[in-house]
Amino acid sequence: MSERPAAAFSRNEMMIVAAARELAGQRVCFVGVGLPNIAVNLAKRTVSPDLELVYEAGVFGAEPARLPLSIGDPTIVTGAIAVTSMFELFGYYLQRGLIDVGFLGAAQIDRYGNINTTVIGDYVHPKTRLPGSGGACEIAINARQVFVIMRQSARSFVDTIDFRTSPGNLGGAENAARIRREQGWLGSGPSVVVTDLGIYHFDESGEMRLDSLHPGATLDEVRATMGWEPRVAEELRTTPDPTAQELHLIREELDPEGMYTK
Amino acid sequence: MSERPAAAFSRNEMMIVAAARELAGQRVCFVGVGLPNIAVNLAKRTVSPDLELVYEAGVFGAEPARLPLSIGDPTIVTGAIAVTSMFELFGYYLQRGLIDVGFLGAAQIDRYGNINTTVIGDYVHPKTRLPGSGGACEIAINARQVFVIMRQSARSFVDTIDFRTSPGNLGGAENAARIRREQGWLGSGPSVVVTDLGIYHFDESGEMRLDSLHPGATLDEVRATMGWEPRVAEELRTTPDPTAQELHLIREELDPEGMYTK
Amino acid sequence: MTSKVASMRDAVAELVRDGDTVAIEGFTHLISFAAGHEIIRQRRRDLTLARMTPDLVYDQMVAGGVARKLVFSWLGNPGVGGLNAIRRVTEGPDASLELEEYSHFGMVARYTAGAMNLPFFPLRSYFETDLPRANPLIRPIESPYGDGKVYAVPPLRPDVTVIHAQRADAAGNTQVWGLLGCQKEAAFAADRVIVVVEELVDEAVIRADPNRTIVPGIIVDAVVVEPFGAHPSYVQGAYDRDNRFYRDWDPISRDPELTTRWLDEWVHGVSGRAEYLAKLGAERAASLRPAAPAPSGSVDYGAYR
Amino acid sequence: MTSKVASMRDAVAELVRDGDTVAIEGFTHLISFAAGHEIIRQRRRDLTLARMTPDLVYDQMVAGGVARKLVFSWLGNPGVGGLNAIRRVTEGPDASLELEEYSHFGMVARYTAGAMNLPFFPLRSYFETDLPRANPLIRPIESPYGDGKVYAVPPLRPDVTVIHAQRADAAGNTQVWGLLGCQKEAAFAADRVIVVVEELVDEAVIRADPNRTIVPGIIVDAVVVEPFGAHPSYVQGAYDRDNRFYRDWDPISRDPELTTRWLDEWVHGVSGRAEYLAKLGAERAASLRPAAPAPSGSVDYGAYR
Repeated sequence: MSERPAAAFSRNEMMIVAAARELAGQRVCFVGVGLPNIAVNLAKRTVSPDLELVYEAGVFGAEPARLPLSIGDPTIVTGAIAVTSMFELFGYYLQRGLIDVGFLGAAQIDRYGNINTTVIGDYVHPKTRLPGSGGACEIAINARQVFVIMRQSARSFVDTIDFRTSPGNLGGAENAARIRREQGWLGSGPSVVVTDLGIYHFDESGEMRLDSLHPGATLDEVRATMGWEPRVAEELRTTPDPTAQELHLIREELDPEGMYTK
Repeated sequence: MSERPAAAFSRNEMMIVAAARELAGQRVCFVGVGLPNIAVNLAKRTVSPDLELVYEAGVFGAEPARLPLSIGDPTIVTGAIAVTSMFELFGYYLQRGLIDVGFLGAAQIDRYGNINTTVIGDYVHPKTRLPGSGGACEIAINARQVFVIMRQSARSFVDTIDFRTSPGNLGGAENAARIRREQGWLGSGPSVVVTDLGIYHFDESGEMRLDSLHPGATLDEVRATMGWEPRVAEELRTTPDPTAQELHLIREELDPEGMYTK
Repeated sequence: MTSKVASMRDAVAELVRDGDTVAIEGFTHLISFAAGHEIIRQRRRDLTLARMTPDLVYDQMVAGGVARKLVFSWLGNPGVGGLNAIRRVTEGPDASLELEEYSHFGMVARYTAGAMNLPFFPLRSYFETDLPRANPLIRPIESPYGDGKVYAVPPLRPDVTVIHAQRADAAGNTQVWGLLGCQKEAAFAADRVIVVVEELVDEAVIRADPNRTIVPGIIVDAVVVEPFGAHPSYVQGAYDRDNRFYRDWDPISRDPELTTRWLDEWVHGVSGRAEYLAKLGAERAASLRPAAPAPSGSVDYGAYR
Repeated sequence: MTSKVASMRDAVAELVRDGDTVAIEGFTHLISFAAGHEIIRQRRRDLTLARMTPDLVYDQMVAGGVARKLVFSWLGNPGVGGLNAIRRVTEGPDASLELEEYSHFGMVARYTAGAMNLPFFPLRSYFETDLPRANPLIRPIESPYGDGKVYAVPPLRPDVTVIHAQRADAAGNTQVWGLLGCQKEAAFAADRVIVVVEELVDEAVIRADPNRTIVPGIIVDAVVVEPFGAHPSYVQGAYDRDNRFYRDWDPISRDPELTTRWLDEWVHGVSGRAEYLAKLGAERAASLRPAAPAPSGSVDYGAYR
């Protein structure tokens, strides 16, 4: 066990721990690179030991011997249950509806959980050219639930995203549910957003609602880092501190160099 | 070497030898069960040693250690170049246009090489229920050339087939070429029909033309076993007798029990 | 990890229901006759039987009275002749078995659409044939790029898919070598999956060669350990096809009475596969073993720590 | 059997032409940097570069001036950040590199349509997103079964596909284990195929395990033997990803002058991969070897005579 006191933790560590805890009871998780990767691997070591890790590179049931540095790291292949072509991974696993939780990050997100990872500014002459969809667009449509993990800032939590790469609750829950039903999407869209300040779920109207504030974070900070007036749960909770075990796993096993958690 | 004199051969043996010789210079051949199987394996041992055998069961580059008894015999797998799913075999090999020659048999064939392997009589209440398409319909459309090998009879060489399972030259060459071009088919349709009586190719109009009579067969026999008046080449040839080597291979290696060649 | 290992009797009792669409897949290789016989033995009724090549297993099941309908692409006793029990109920004015007919690629494409949750799958077959008239579910579709049309087939989503494999672990992670047919697609397309294996192996055997896995346990409902369960079809590396059986079935199946007697003796008259094998005899089984091993060799995945 | 073994120089000189659509595929695994560098070295121009994840290899090729257009689904330096040379020619009013953009599944589906000679491939992505507006080649298509619409992508048919593999024989029969990405589909979709391998093996090695073959020699035009030819990406079982290289590329690629100097030194300044590796040093290469072997184990195909 780490000898540092449990209370001394960074906001990034809190974010990862909160995201990992949200995975309790989930079965099959599509892992993204970076923060989701650490959160999922932490969940597998704590709240969800039976979690099957799926990587879009074509791996099902990975048991990485080290924290994978990319979603195609050879450590996710050796000892996995199955390695498939990407055609099969995206077709037979994701589009087929076998993924319970897909993780997404975002450059911009709106109140309905619609996500932009394509461009900032105009599409043809962008101010910033971002990575694009990768598998995000299909995860948003086909994963049974979508978890978002990202740091909060006024630049990223915006009233209107510049480009919709991955659909969330579209213009609201009713509309989104109708479209998902009509189009035969298997996914039910975004279900949780975990940031460095708190945990959001989506209310009946399909809008993000702050349900839990991380220790030390304030509502003012939340408001200062969002492009809209956030809905707040009537009984706003405080996220429990990371446990000593959670911090130990992050610091000693999952991110010993502190690449993501400092 | 067999001690039987080369001249003593059956019509089935002549048919197989003639079909094998037509494969000279071909590269990739889709093998069917039965007669095509023996003909192709004979060609590989004589005129076309580089022939790559493809089996619809999912095998490319088979080197069967014995004559396969079905198109899914384990002997076609052991020692093959590649084994694939049938999705890939039909999609990436056949529909992609990588098959030079596909072999078809027929219950009924018409003068344009259109083939029926589905029913004799009415579709819903057939007199005889035949096997159906299997892969024949896609071979007819996608193989670069189609070879037909079958015994001739008035029941099978008919004026009008009861059901078109596999398209040949449709209603004639011009029409067939236009449709194949317009639809982007990669195959050019039937190119040769080898029977127990002779060898047919297709003329400019897309009709079967008798180009070679097997030794001992007569034009009268040909006419008596066809539902239409056959076109005959101006210079009708006689198929050269099977060589001693060809007969030896058939009798000692490929069909020692004479299942197909007696 | 929960074990999904079950007896064939329990697996069929729990997972195969009257009226289901059942696909026992395996193209000439790995055909689960053991499951087919158990379904007959438990007297399931009104099944829609889907399979590219119905083969002897469906001829026996049709004779056994379990089927209402057949979805297929090639109907025959490979290398021998026709399927006589099926012909009896599909020929002439009294034909009673419903047929839904495709080509091989059409059936593969149907399973693939099912496995991918697509509303259809496009292919270049069927043009200028009578098949779309015989089966109105084969439909033309225009390319959205203005370059002509192709045909579409609808997804096939079996209620139950049964596959036979060389090995699986207790969670249902399944590996196959040799012919793969369309088993992967048929399994992913299905609502419930039964895997029958020659050998139950430790999870570590599966994890040592993840590229060999065709079906993950996550979609598997039951793992049945039934060595020689594919007889008279074959299992690559384990046993050969029993051609004598295929030939013998022809005269038996031509005679309805002989057929019934055969079913009474070899299906209803035995409690399961073990008894069937004992009846078949060790000598017959031994005669089907390959002449010699043909090892694949090992590759190195490397330990990355 | 004719040998297709060629040097990288000859393979690129003969098979890659100005104006071609070139796909160097391999998802994080088996990326042929050796081929990318040779294309830069031979100063090909006006190429359309297709790849799911352009990665460092296309950042370097764009910096080397070979590209007119990029067809892709994710643009980044995985785990590190952006692709700076590509960003310089795609951001702001003077953006000069043409982009054609899909999602991962869209790119895979495009290669698959190419490999299957289909006019389109249907998928459930893109609904309610801005992607079909950004790329009008992503088009809606109605299901012919009256159950709604999906989106279609057009086939991608590269003039040349380059893949890196663990092993092939001289005829180009190629085997891969570990991540398979979309290499099979990209190869079958292409007009010409270059296979680069860690190891040239005897045909008997391939034939001992036919299920491991991803590409048959019949579609391969050249086999280039180039051990460590995928560095700084990795080859399962042979070497690890060189993460230091990926991190180092970030500051280099941010500065146009440093980028040019790097290309001069590491691409134009060496005659080929052997010299590149000598320059990199045996120690660096050795540090990337896996910690220990992880053997797959062998399976038995059985000899059937």
